[in-house]
Amino acid sequence: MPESTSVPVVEASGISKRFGATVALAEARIAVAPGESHALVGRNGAGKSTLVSILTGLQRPDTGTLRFLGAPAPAFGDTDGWRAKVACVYQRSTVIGGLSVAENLFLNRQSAPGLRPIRWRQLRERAAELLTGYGVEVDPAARAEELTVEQRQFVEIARALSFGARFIILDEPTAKLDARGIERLFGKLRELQEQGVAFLFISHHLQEVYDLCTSVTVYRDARHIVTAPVAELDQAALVEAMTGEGASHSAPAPAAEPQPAAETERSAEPLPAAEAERSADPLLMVSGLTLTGAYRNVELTVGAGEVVGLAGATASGNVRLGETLAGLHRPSAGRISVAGKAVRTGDIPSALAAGVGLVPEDRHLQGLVAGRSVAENATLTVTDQLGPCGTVLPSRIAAFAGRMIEDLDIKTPGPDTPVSALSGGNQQKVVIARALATDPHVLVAIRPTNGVDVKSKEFLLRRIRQVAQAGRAALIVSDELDDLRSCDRVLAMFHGEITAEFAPGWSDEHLVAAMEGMARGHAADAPARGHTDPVRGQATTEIEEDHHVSHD
Amino acid sequence: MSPTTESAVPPLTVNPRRGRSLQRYRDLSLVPVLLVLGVIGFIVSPAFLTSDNLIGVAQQSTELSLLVLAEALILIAGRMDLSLESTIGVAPVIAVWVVLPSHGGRFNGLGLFPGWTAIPLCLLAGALIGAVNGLLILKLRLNGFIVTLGALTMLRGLQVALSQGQSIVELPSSFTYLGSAAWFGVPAAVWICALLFALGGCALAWLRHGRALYAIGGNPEAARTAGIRVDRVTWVVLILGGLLAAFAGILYTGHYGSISADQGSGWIFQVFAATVIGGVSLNGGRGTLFGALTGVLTLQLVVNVMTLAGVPPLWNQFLNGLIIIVALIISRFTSGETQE
Amino acid sequence: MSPTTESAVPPLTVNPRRGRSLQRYRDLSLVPVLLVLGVIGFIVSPAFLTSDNLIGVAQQSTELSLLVLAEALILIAGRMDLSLESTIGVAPVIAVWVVLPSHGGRFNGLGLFPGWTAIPLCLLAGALIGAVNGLLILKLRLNGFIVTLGALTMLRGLQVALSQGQSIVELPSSFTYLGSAAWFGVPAAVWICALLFALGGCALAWLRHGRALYAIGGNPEAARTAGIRVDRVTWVVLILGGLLAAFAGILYTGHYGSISADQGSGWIFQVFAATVIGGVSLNGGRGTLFGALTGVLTLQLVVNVMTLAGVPPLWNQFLNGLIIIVALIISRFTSGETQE
Amino acid sequence: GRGGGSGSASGKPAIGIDLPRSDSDFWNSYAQYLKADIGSDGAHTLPISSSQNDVTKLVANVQAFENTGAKAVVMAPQDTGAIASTLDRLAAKKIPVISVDTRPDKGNVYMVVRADNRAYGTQACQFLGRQLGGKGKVAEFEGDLTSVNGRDRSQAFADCMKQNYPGIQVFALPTNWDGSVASSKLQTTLAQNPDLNGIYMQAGGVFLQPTLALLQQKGLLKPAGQPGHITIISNDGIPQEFDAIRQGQIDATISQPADLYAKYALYYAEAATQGKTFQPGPTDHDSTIIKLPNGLEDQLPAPLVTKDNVDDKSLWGNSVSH
Ligand SMILES: Nc1ncnc2c1ncn2[C@@H]1O[C@H](COP(=O)(O)OP(=O)(O)OP(=O)(O)O)[C@@H](O)[C@H]1O
Ligand SMILES: Nc1ncnc2c1ncn2[C@@H]1O[C@H](COP(=O)(O)OP(=O)(O)OP(=O)(O)O)[C@@H](O)[C@H]1O
Ligand SMILES: O[C@@H]1[C@@H](O)[C@H](O)OC[C@H]1O
Ligand SMILES: [Mg+2]
Ligand SMILES: [Mg+2]
Repeated sequence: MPESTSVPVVEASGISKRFGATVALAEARIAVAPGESHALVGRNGAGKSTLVSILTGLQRPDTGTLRFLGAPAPAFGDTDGWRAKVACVYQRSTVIGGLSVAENLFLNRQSAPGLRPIRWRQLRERAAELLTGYGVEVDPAARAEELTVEQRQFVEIARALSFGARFIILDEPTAKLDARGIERLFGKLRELQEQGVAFLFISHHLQEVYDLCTSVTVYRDARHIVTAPVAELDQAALVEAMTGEGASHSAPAPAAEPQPAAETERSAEPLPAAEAERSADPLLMVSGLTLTGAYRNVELTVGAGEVVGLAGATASGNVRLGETLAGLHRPSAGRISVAGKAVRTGDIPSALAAGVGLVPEDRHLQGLVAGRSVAENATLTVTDQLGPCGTVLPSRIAAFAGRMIEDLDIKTPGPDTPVSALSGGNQQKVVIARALATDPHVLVAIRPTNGVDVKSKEFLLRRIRQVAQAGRAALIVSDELDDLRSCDRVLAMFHGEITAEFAPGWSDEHLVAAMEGMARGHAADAPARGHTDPVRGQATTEIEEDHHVSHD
Repeated sequence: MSPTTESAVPPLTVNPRRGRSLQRYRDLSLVPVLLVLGVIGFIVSPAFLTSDNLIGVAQQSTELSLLVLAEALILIAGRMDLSLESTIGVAPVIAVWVVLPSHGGRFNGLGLFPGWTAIPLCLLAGALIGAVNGLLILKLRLNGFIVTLGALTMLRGLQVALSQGQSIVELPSSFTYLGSAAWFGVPAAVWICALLFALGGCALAWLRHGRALYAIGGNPEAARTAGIRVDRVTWVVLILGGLLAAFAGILYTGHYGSISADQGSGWIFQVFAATVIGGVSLNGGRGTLFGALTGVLTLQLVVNVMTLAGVPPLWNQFLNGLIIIVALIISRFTSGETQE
Repeated sequence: MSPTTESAVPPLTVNPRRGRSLQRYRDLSLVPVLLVLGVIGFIVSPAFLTSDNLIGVAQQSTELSLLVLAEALILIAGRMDLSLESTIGVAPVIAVWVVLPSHGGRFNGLGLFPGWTAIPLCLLAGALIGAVNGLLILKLRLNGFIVTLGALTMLRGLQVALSQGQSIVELPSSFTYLGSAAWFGVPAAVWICALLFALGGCALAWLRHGRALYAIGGNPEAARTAGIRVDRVTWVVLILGGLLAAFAGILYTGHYGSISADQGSGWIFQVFAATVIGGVSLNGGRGTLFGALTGVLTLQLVVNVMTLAGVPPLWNQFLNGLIIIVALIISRFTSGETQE
Repeated sequence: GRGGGSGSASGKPAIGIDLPRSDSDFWNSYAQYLKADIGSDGAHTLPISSSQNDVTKLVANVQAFENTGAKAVVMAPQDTGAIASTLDRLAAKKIPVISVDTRPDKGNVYMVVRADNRAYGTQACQFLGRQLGGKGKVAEFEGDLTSVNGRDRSQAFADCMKQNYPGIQVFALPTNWDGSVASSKLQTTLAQNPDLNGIYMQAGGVFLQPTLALLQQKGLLKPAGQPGHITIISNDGIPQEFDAIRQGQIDATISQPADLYAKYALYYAEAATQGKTFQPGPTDHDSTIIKLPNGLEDQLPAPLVTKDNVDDKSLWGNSVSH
């Protein structure tokens, strides 16, 4: 491409935006040079996504100027104008569940303009072609709602990248991808980089910033803090810019160090006692647990004081196993007991009563009632403890929620604020508050740090550790190495089976390999049978196997 | 309008509580409308502000308000029940049919139980209707709108078939008492409705199971993972809705002196209108009973003021519709909130 | 029978292919119901399968089907319009009032334009009604359900006021032609409706603007990010809805020979019933016109078969409601899909 | 402002009048006669209200009448049951009630001004029986089964047919007073019975045009006397029915006297405020007052109108203002 002027593809300055009480952006600025990969980082609620919606013409800034390649931005509402300048992968899903994958990919450009009819077959072929480029094997005619979260994310990504735009924004594109997915995405992005496409890249995984980007901008509290080449800003400095605290005050980010932060801190605590307790007193015992189509014959024990990781990529069954423990699914076979007592399976209230707390995978779908207040959401699991005879006293809600807000450092204008007005990270904290509210014996946390900034992530993992230290048990279901690193031991799942167990000190490569089904460590389960694919297998086969299992 | 134009810097401090406080007032958004109607009524006729007239309006609101109470609960829990408008008619007919002697009257029943059982039987019939709707919706996973629309037609048809289209006039006195009696100079029905609204309001505000409705209506999946038995609570709410509609039928019967074959017919529009202009969301999870009550009172006051003003009959319906829309606009701008 | 066993909710992600194939059939889910009705009709009366009878059913479906077409488009785009049932009456009255001579007839108009302008004026009136509804909903952000409910009352009132409650019998012949003529032995209205459904169906299936309705109804925010002008498209759909309802009014007038003051009154329930049992979602983004059409035909066939069977009048309505619910259950189980 | 009636200066006691609906030809004629009669009588009326076919609105309106000083009330409760307690209350307040068109099931009325609706059904049956010579097939558009008038007409028609003309097969079609429903059910009935001989429409105001339009489209609208003519008797006596009789499209109608309804409603209302009383027996206006358990009923004449007397100037349908 011929251009090589230094006119930035996008230049925004003096951008301010407020939502009622919240100042989302205050005199913020950013400039992305042609062909540059520019990272934008900042803590939850720093205003990154708001900037994105302004740069893509979805929202009008209160003040500020915006130029694309030196020319003024298109008029607000001139959607075609905006789309010619910039393509975007939004943080919030923009896939429309009821439409086919192909249609989602080519939405509003299914056909040539005017009344030209859509040629569906051609469209599906183009879609299939596009998706194979990302290693996504789905039928383009399938409805998007049938896709997994990760597949859907690739649809978003493929769509944004397929416009042929010279400038692309990606708002936390990796939050919903597993390691392999991220690798594939980065492959694509590097290809485009070589063609001179400029990126604005947002992520809470700082390592990705170093892997992909050439310069980085940090926002804090709605303001621009610094812009620098990544080479000039090491991770400690980056975190410092994000948090505004000296590096010495904060524990190093887990990703920066070979030894996880939580680990370091934990060693300062009276851990041995806890470990002794753990071995003596298994809090969670799972045996022979099978959920048809998800996982089979799972054996699992978590002791008091222990944090266990349940690793697994998409479709490994780890998430559904975690959900089953909390009563979301009724397993077809097997037993669960907590603190020695059998739990009625498939019944959430029973699981709650038995002392299982759950941080669900998707906070928007399962975790939060968006229209209700922070206080109400945080106390939703403990409404029976907030007053006599089935009553719920506002004073107690306020007190309880106040404690939670303080305990988890939730940034909110007040307990009465609707939870939908919080930034993603703070919403996640509300979900965790909800799970901790019952003071559970066993905390099942599914991807607990999803979309959460480094500082908060560290904080949340430490909070989970505290649960264990109080003599409880925690199970972290995740595929994020940062999450898993904070665990006492990690079980890896693949295709519905626990295939390996890792003691502390595991190496990233081994765990990732196990999650991908490449290695079977000292696996604690039955020897692999000659079946092809248990997860997608026929129901009849499953039942036979169930029988087999129960005779074991 | 493009963002290139450097617009004036906004004032740095907006009232930080603004967004929040408006939310609170949403349920009060009809209060200004009620005031405006009051002032118009006062100008239009000296009879408006007499206690006779106002008590009359209150009494005329009772049956509708109970249906609105029921619908508000159901909507808050994220469901709909259209069949309430038929339950208010068919439940009393069923009760009376079971109870009335099998010969001698203009309408002959089965004479199975003594007359005092009419009220409990009526309530039971209402609860049963709610329960069956609930089963179809929750167990068979049928679309609630259409199930209850079918039920609306079917139950009205059942009433016509049972009563052979006649009004039933000879009724057990226990059955007509509540709708016709007055306590301390005010109709018993008004006291009872006020009490039920107060109870309902308190339950929604301060009872676990009441608050659960908001969570269920707002996000059933999140409510479920928080340990709320979503289907069970929803079922109970649907049963309660049927029960309240049946009770409204009892009050109606006493109030108007008979069970007429088209008792409540066509009311469901009014029920939704009152509930929704009162701030209850059709999508669930939002609204209060107080708001719903102001919705009922608004609709009834409109009719009252128009009658007092002597609107020409041919323009009556037009004005009625117009005023509803204007009321909506007023409440939209006094609450400052969009209504979606 | 208690819903306690709610935990047996199916896992969140089922085999991805199963859902899909069933999804496809969702729009066909009433076809078995139609077949069952056909068989019953055949058993009940030899007259059922005559072309006279079937053409009759088709003709009786025309006006309702146009309202259903309009409502289906609006629902797919994620909105609602209740006022269609009044537009079908008021638009013809407005047109005829403008056109009819100002003295001499039983109903006197303004005599402003020649008779042939009645059809364009009627369509214009319908489009205008849709446009005003759209403005209130999209610009003032009022709740669409209540706006159009208010409009329903207001427009019916306007019709009564303009026509002074009379049926209007002396009509321009151009105005009654389409609703009463027959082409090739089949009523013109049937041809026209078939054509409009086909056009609409094609537009929804193969045109970008048609597909945009699904996107908007499915997730308006996402549609906006894809560059669809959500408000503009929605507005056009609402206008189109008014236009179709006005056109249904023209057919109605020709079909029944006069504009009666309660033309269409009470139809909106049927419109929703037909649309929703035909597989169009009340929440937007789902459904096809073919499905909606099967919904209309189902409702009309039920009435037809009941009339042929000579159901006793008193049980007529009951059976009607019952059959709707049974049809719903049949389609639920043949499509294997929950209906929420 | 407070429009409505005139002459509060006349010092006459106020009369409250409620109209049952404003979307029907019959009731609009009634309203027009009322307005004219009020003007010529110099009656003192409160603003006239309309209850839009909803008894709860009627009750609310009556309550407003009480509160604004009505000394008599004229109403036409289409729901004859749900007015009972209102009648009791009015009786307790000594406000006499004139009920037009319908006879309340319970509660005292000063006078019911009405024609005998059972007689309508019987007359229609006898007319059809005579015309068809006691055999054939007849479709009947029933009104709303929940309205007393519809029910009376249906029952009387059915009783009479069963008793006098067992050779006639009756297809009773419930329509809820809805013309389009009547049309589609007639179409179905015609497909099943192409040899239909007669139709009884319980309300010409709603059924006439849809029926004529359908028969026209089917080529079945043969003038009376021609082979294949379907004998039609209607009810109400609105001008359009008279036109149809003149053109031979339909054969007869029963003139439900909208003018007399208005005239005598007002007459009895004024009489009531003056404390007059009436006795059962024949009246000075070709009608009979009969005794009801809960009051009196003046059964106004409802003449059968056929080609022979359709131009009679005394029929209200011939004098209704344009
Ligand atoms: N539409 C909105 N209405 C109200 N508040 C909003 C809205 N959009 C954003 N905010 C608020 O503005 C602030 C900035 O939010 P933004 O989404 O830009 O943060 P972010 O940096 O993207 O955070 P995260 O890392 O969690 O995605 C937050 O406090 C958020 O609650
Ligand atoms: N119209 C709105 N009104 C109120 N709050 C809003 C609105 N739009 C967005 N928000 C809130 O502003 C915050 C920032 O939005 P953003 O798109 O970053 O979502 P997020 O919660 O960070 O997403 P994720 O959970 O996927 O990380 C979110 O909490 C969102 O709920
Ligand atoms: O004649 C009918 C009248 O008696 C009824 O009450 O309303 C409809 C009329 O057509
Ligand atoms: Mg963000
Ligand atoms: Mg986030």
